[in-house]
Amino acid sequence: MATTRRTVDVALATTGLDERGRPVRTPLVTDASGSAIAVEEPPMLEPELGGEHMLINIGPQHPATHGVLRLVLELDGETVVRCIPHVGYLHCGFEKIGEYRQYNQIVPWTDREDYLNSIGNNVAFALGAERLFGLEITERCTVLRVIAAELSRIISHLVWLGTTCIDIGAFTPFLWSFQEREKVYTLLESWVGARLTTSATRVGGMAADIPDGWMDGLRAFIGAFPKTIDEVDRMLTKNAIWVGRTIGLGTMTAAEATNYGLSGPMLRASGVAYDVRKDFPYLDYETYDFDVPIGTNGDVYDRFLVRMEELRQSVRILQQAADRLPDGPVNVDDHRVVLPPKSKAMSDMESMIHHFKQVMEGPRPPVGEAYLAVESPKGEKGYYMVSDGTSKPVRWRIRPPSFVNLSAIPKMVEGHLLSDVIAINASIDIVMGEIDR
Amino acid sequence: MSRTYLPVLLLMGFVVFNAILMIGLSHLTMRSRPTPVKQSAYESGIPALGEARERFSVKFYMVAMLFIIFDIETVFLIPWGAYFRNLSCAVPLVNGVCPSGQVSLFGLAEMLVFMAILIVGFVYVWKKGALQWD
Amino acid sequence: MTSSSPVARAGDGGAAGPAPVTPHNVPHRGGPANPTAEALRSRFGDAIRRIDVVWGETTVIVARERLLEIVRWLHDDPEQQYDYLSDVTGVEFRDPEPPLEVVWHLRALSRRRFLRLKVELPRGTPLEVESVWSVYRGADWLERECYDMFGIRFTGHPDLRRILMWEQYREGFPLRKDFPLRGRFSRAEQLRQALAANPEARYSMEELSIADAFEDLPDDMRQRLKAGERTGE
Amino acid sequence: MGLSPRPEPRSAEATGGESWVTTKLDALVNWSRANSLWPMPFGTACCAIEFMATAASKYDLARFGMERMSFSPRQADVLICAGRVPFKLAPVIRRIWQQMPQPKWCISMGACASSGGMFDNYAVVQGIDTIIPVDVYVPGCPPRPEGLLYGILLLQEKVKREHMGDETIRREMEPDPKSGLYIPPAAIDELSEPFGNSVHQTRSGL
Repeated sequence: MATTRRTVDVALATTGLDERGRPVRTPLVTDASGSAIAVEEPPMLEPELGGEHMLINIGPQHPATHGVLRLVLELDGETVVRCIPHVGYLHCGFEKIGEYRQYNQIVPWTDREDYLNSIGNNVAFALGAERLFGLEITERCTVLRVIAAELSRIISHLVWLGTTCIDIGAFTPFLWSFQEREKVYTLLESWVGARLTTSATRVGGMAADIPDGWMDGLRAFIGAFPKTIDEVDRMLTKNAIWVGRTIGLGTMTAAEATNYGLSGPMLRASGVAYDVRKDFPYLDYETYDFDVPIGTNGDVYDRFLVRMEELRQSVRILQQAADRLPDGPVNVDDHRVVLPPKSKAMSDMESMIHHFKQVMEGPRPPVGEAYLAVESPKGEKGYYMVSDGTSKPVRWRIRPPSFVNLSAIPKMVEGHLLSDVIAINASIDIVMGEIDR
Repeated sequence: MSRTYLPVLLLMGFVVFNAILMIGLSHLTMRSRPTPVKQSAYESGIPALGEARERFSVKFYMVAMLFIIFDIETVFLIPWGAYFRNLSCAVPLVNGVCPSGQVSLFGLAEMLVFMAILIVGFVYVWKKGALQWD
Repeated sequence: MTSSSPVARAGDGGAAGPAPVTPHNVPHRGGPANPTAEALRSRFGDAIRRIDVVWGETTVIVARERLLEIVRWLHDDPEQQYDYLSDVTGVEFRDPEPPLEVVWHLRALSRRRFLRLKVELPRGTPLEVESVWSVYRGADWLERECYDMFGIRFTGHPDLRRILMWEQYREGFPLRKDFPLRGRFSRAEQLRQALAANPEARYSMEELSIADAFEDLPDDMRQRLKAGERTGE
Repeated sequence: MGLSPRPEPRSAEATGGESWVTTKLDALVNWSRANSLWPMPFGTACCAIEFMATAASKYDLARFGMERMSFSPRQADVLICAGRVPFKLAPVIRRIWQQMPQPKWCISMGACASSGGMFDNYAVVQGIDTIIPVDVYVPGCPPRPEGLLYGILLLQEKVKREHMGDETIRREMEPDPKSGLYIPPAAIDELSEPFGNSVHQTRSGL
């Protein structure tokens, strides 16, 4: 490679390669606290022949960054020499607010954090909180939560499918996937009242039971949805342009993926069979019969195949859950935690006192801490909550799968062309709300 | 003979007039309100570092030149194709058809020679590795 | 080329005994401990301060000095194989007397084991812990976020700077309990500081040195950097 | 309150002196502008997903001539801020607004963009009208697609009532050099005061 000025400069001023295998380059000299210290002008070198590298921002406001991610790329012509990601442009202090809210008041925060998987987050938070309270939920509530989690996985993968297709150039799958999403939205809206910010669960149960006739709507969706998956499959899986644009990009071997802490489709595409529903089951997932798709090469094409297969497996789980939905109460009848029904609260004195205590102070968990991981569409998601006995958690930590998945982007992107950066970034399926919390 | 060119000239005239009209009108009615930020480069909302007018590596220029060469080669095919019937007939056509037995290979041979020259250039470029991107 | 439908696996996974089941009626304290806890105690002895099992999850509180050694042993030991770092985070309690804690969530994927390591940082001491980046590459951003939110410095981290707030953020560390919910400065001051930063404050030192190496730095920015000033005021 | 970007456009009769030509020209220009607003979707958070649903095929945005999303401010007419804006993003949105050519409008979609919404903490700008002038506020969290479409219709009404000759509408606003803000700091503080039950929800632990 022609010795560009920078490599010459690097050879002079630095001590070789750092552990990341990059030329250790002395910055403009920073002191301990990070502010720059004045340094004298390096001697002028003769102009070299190689092309100059260019620093460009694929910045906060960009159609392909799926939110407000900013990637600073150092480009040699079209090849990415180095990628420096900047996150934090959507940091809204979720974890700080969590320490000022009661447990049932935190549920609306879990929708807005990973807004593609909002009802899935509600389920994850409710499970974590019930582990903290030491509660066992009713059978009907368990199956309803499995239905909610799988519906949420489907709509999250559909947004990923739509936006990835737009990034790589196919616009029609975006309209197909959003058409299917609207059907799921109508289901969620009739159940919970909101399309996107569902806030569907409470500690110890659900906000509302499903209206009658909802199961027919769900069965209709389960019947019609695989046709759309097959349509997209026919259009993309063996499409020469799609395969040409995605094969061999951003490859992560199994060892690297595990070491980088990737999770979900990113990890399974590299061949590591880790699915929280199978390895650390919750909501009786072990009683459902479904498969976990595993890729082999860990590139963008494998992630596409894994997510498409996961859509089909989710439909399979929904089918089994719809068949086995038992009757019975949705909420635990433990007055310490769940509001008594309005009729009882108005009639007998004790329920009124419980109702008053619940509303004024909110349920109080025993002192302790709990972390329950859930298989969210992006990966291993969980809420680590520490409680000191008061009605507000001491610490409400969100384990962000996209944040850890995205931290591997410099390794995946360097060496590829600029247009591949967009395809790799789309394959990670990032949601900035969850990354920046 | 000149009359057959009239429609093309009319079309070209209309196109030029239309372009001048659009650019001129918008130039006249435009009120430009320049501010320092509006003048600076837009790079996804972040002040840009360094400017884009830099020296790029030579391989971009090479690919562009090769494209132009082989593109113009195809451009020459079009008139040849249109006139091919006349070319490959020893005697002038009889109401558009070449009398039997008079078909000559002149038209084809002429283009093959032209193509051969370019194929030699193409093989040279291929072997030199100019088509290799990185 | 992968086959069109990737290999589907019915969930048997590695060896590690029968397929796991959803835990029901988990006891608050004193449930079955993770076998790794005993292995750690036998191996490291006094470095393991305390082992308790809360809601079925084993928590091991280790000494701060030997943390990296323990983590490296957990990762490399063929018997343990904790090859997956799920999370690194800090916890600060409301009343000032309990120490600040740094928590690591580790998983052994092949053995399906979950372990929580904790280090306690008493209030008086400097908030310093060894970085596990050399063992788990995934800890890079997690530790930067923990530093950004709590001010806990991770020694040995290649590039410890703020990740969520902007680098010249001066209000302090947001998740500390003494940091008010709405921030220390008034809204107008927060807005002014956010808007006032110079262009070079938006770039890390690495990018600035790249641009400087290619003579891409505008002159006014170069003078400001030479004078050692990167922010707006 | 907040940034009142423009004085209420003067109604046609008040102008009196407008000749037949200018009002008809105004009507023509405003009609063409209103029906071909190119949105710049500044989508940050959950409202961006609802904005995509509005742009998709069920609640078609193309019916209002707005399906041409321009992601560069140079060809944009409407800045639709869909989602919450943290302080780290404030300079970005202001720079994009300043780089948009006149005539330009701004729709603040969702409660978080209009007033900071439920994010009453150290990290979020309490309403983008403290940074850039906003024309239409769309309430909702996230606003339903119909809500956003209604907001767009309101903006089209506003565009149709403008006068080309009225210079005050199109003046670029200069932030005052000392504080670098558009409106005085006291107004920003007063605007961003917590209101409603957000006042006493800041006691941690009880």
